[in-house]
Amino acid sequence: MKKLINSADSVVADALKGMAAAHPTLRIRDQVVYRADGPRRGKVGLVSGGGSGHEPLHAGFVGYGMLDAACPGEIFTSPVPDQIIEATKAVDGGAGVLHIVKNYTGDVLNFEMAAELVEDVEVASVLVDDDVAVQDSLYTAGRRGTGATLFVEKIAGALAEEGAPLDDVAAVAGAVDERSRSFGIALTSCTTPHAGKPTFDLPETDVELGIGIHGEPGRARVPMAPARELAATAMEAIHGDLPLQGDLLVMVNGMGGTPLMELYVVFAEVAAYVKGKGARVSRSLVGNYVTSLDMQGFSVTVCRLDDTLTRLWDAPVDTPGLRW
Amino acid sequence: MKKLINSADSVVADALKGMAAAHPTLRIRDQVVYRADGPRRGKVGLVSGGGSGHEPLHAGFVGYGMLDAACPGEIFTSPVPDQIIEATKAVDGGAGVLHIVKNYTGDVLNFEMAAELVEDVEVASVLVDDDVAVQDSLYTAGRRGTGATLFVEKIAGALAEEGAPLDDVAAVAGAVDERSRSFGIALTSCTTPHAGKPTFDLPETDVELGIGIHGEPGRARVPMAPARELAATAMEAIHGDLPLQGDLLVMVNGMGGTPLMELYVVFAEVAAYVKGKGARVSRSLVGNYVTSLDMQGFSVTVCRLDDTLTRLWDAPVDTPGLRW
Amino acid sequence: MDTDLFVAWFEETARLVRRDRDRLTRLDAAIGDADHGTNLDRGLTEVRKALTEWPPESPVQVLTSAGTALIRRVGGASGPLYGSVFRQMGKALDSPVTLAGFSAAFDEGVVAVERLGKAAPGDKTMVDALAPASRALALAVRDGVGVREAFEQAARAAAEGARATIPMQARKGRASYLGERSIGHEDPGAASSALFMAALATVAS
Amino acid sequence: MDTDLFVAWFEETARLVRRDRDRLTRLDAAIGDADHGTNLDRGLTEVRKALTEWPPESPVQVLTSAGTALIRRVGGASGPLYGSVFRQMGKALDSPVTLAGFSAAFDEGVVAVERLGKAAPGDKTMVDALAPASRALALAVRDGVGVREAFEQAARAAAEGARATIPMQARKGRASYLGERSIGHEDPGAASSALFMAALATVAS
Ligand SMILES: Nc1ncnc2c1ncn2[C@@H]1O[C@H](COP(=O)(O)OP(=O)(O)O)[C@@H](O)[C@H]1O
Ligand SMILES: Nc1ncnc2c1ncn2[C@@H]1O[C@H](COP(=O)(O)OP(=O)(O)O)[C@@H](O)[C@H]1O
Ligand SMILES: [Mg+2]
Ligand SMILES: [Mg+2]
Ligand SMILES: [Mg+2]
Ligand SMILES: [Mg+2]
Repeated sequence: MKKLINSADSVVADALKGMAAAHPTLRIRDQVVYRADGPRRGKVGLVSGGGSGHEPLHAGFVGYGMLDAACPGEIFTSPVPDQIIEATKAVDGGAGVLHIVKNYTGDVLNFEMAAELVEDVEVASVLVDDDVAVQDSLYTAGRRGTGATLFVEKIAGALAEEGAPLDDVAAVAGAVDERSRSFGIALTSCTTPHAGKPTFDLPETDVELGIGIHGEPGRARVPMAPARELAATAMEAIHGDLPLQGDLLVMVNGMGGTPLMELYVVFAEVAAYVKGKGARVSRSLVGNYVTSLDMQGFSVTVCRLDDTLTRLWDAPVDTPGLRW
Repeated sequence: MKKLINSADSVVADALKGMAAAHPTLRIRDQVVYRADGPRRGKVGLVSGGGSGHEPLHAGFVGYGMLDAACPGEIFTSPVPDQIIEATKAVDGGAGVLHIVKNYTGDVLNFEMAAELVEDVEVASVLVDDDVAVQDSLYTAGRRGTGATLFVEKIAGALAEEGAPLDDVAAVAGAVDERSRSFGIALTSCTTPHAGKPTFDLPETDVELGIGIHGEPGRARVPMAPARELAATAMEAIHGDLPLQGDLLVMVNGMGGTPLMELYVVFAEVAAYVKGKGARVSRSLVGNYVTSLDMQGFSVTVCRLDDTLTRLWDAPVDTPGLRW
Repeated sequence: MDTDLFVAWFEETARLVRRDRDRLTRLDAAIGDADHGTNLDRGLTEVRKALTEWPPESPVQVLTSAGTALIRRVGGASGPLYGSVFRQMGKALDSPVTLAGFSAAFDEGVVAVERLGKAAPGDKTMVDALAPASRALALAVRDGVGVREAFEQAARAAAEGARATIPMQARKGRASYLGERSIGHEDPGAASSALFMAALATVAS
Repeated sequence: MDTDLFVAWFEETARLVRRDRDRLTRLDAAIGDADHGTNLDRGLTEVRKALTEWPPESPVQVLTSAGTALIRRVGGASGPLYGSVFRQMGKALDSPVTLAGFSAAFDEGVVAVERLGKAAPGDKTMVDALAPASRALALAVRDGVGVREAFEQAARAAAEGARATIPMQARKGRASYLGERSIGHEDPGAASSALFMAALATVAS
């Protein structure tokens, strides 16, 4: 394993130093990333966070029209309550704070603890759980939060920027999650700096279906196939859970080690699939947004838009990772 | 080798289909990518191009404030004159067209042939050659064009958008090239879809210094080192050629397979180095912009800004790969 | 059982976790995200620091301080869970500390984890090592065995409990995403729980 | 030498390049960017298509059509360079085609490449195979040997020229970036030039 790091122990801190140096719009203190111009009085604050290794998620989405603060944990490790408490207090502009939490046991527990411990700030939470690879049953920790997190952060962020109250911001965040589904496929494992070797072995001939974003192995291993078939596999899993219809927001997301060219190849197939079902790709995003270190592979996230969600998606955003 | 493609032969065409589906602001015809709203009367047209495999360069930089057309060749293969001729004719708004050409024998020859064959359009050319790893001597094909291409396209594009004449647009493009230097380091080789295996073997213990963006091996192989040392190696090569002083535009660019987190780690070191030399990082860019398929590694590009260049860099841009 | 014993418990655990860090991470790589060893090692380093910087004056203070340090530094699922074990145990512990008191307080800690993690024995989590350890302590109290012997029985029960997670299919935490593919691997949290109990047996002897 | 011979020349070259495509790409991987075999194979497929769709009526038409197809489809450095060889050769070729005429026109093609690529023998490029081939043809004309023998000598000279690039340090094209590390590898363009000449020898026999 070769990585552009100084040491496995300092990688998160070092990367945050780089972010601070690169983005004057951010302020970074005690492993929390803030908008330099926040908090804004009367605006609902948005706080998210989770393990590092998914860049640009979440810290890259701090800025106008999206998050007010992000709490990056160690690699693939949920942040600790201290970070979340600090962030929540700091971004409160008097209108309360929304926690956007990906559904992982660790994230849920740490955000819950923090929410309980914050005093004087009204806190609401939305749980993102869009990954159809995981059954939401008594036999699992519930669906994982993956690509839809970006949609939730963007759309809730836009509504908060308009001055909507906490309840409404939380409601739209929940609606986006309910209307969104994801599925991911890995061509390779990722390698965490501490482990120093791939989390799982995946032969040249196979891919993992239904992976998460932490290098967890997927639900099944199948032979490698052309992009068309892999895209269809992902889309069938999504369509089987939430039928594709109407106007869709579609993201083809790289897992970190896959070049953009291949993501466009996949997007072409995804778009053709959507068309085949009589639905429409109304908005789209192609790139590395919710990653898993250096993993090669992709995920697709689909959200059924309505007029409000489309308007909020289109609203201006100005963050290191998303800007228009 | 596993890649998200349908076949090695169709990968460029398939990726362009995906781009067309994802970006309604682009129009793609005969393997040329155009702004859907072009040409604009009286505006100098900007055409660039080169082998594919460097995404988002060049096609991802077509749009307001940057390129009017991009001619993607096959993987790592310069486009053919037909593409360039078509593009040049199509984007001419009566004010002439600037060809932005990376200094590679193939790119130079094909653009020259095209320029000779286009009739009725005034064509100027700028050659980008920023890579300090290559000596510009009788014994080489001259310095390669790498990261500075993005700077040239952005800044010349901004001036063209202001309505400047062809001579001025060509002059500013040349000035950006002259004031820019790059150096790249690879942790792994890339794998082209046709070859199906890594272009070069690089053991776990070593890195290649002074690589290009086509999987060409570098000038030397040295032991792997912490990010701080690798960044210093790149910066010394640049500083030795063009002393760092004043306000700098600095890009830490990923080669395609390196996660953003690591690029930020490198950027922190680069910023510290610049500071140590008494210069200032005035503008910056961190991400995968001028890539080499799935290669892991990075390059640094530095441009000495002046007030005009800073203004043009800051001017609005709206392309799939760069937007503000 | 005095303050020193409780401090020694965490110091010995820190030593064992440092020693077995890579093994725990490897276990987590197989069915999770390859960070459990690193997480816990970071947390126990913080526990030692906290216990050195603010020397505790009672067993309760050791437990509260350690639990808080774990919550503040581990992150992930195991941080809040282990933190809760010891904070809750600290809340429930009477002084002076007897084996019976220890056993009862420890059980409250385990119940806190079960409640927080909504996990029951058989779900392939740390509960599968902690619950048997707690039961072993209770039995030892009932049977009137000595502290050393009691802790050794608890350590054995935890180790067996950890091993028993191998054939289980995970129903909680990250491993549950794997469905049937989680079968055949030891749960990393159960393995680290066994280290906590092994450390206890060591310092009591 | 008639139109059919020229057509056969390109068809045989296409066959050899297809056969050796991966070898050429491997040579390019060592000191370039691993696309030469693919580039040339794509170009020669286009040449065959052009020659089939618009059947040429003279050797000059074959050369012009082939050269144009190469320029239109190969890309990279080798596209314009090979395209220029044959387009320039076509311009210079008198009819009916004699060996002397062929040799003179071919040499003009080689000179065109040297001019376009600013390359001289010893720079480790296709010129190192093409120039010796051209010289061999000229000598054969001077010595009055037959067509078949002349082409065989040219093919041998090209193959030797290609092999002779191995110890050279590249001064042109992508391989020049490698400096001394380019030494010890055969130039892919010289290797493909040797295939063009080998094809010529085959179709003349
Ligand atoms: N709901 C739960 N209840 C009890 N223990 C759990 C639960 N979820 C996870 N665990 C324990 O936590 C361990 C994983 O810890 P760790 O790897 O540090 O956190 P994460 O899963 O967030 O990466 C698992 O092996 C399991 O023993
Ligand atoms: N300046 C030049 N003059 C003559 N031949 C050249 C020159 N530059 C490159 N070549 C030839 O082109 C070959 C490479 O062709 P190819 O791989 O198709 O193009 P590219 O280098 O653009 O990828 C080299 O092996 C060399 O023989
Ligand atoms: Mg974790
Ligand atoms: Mg090439
Ligand atoms: Mg874990
Ligand atoms: Mg090549």
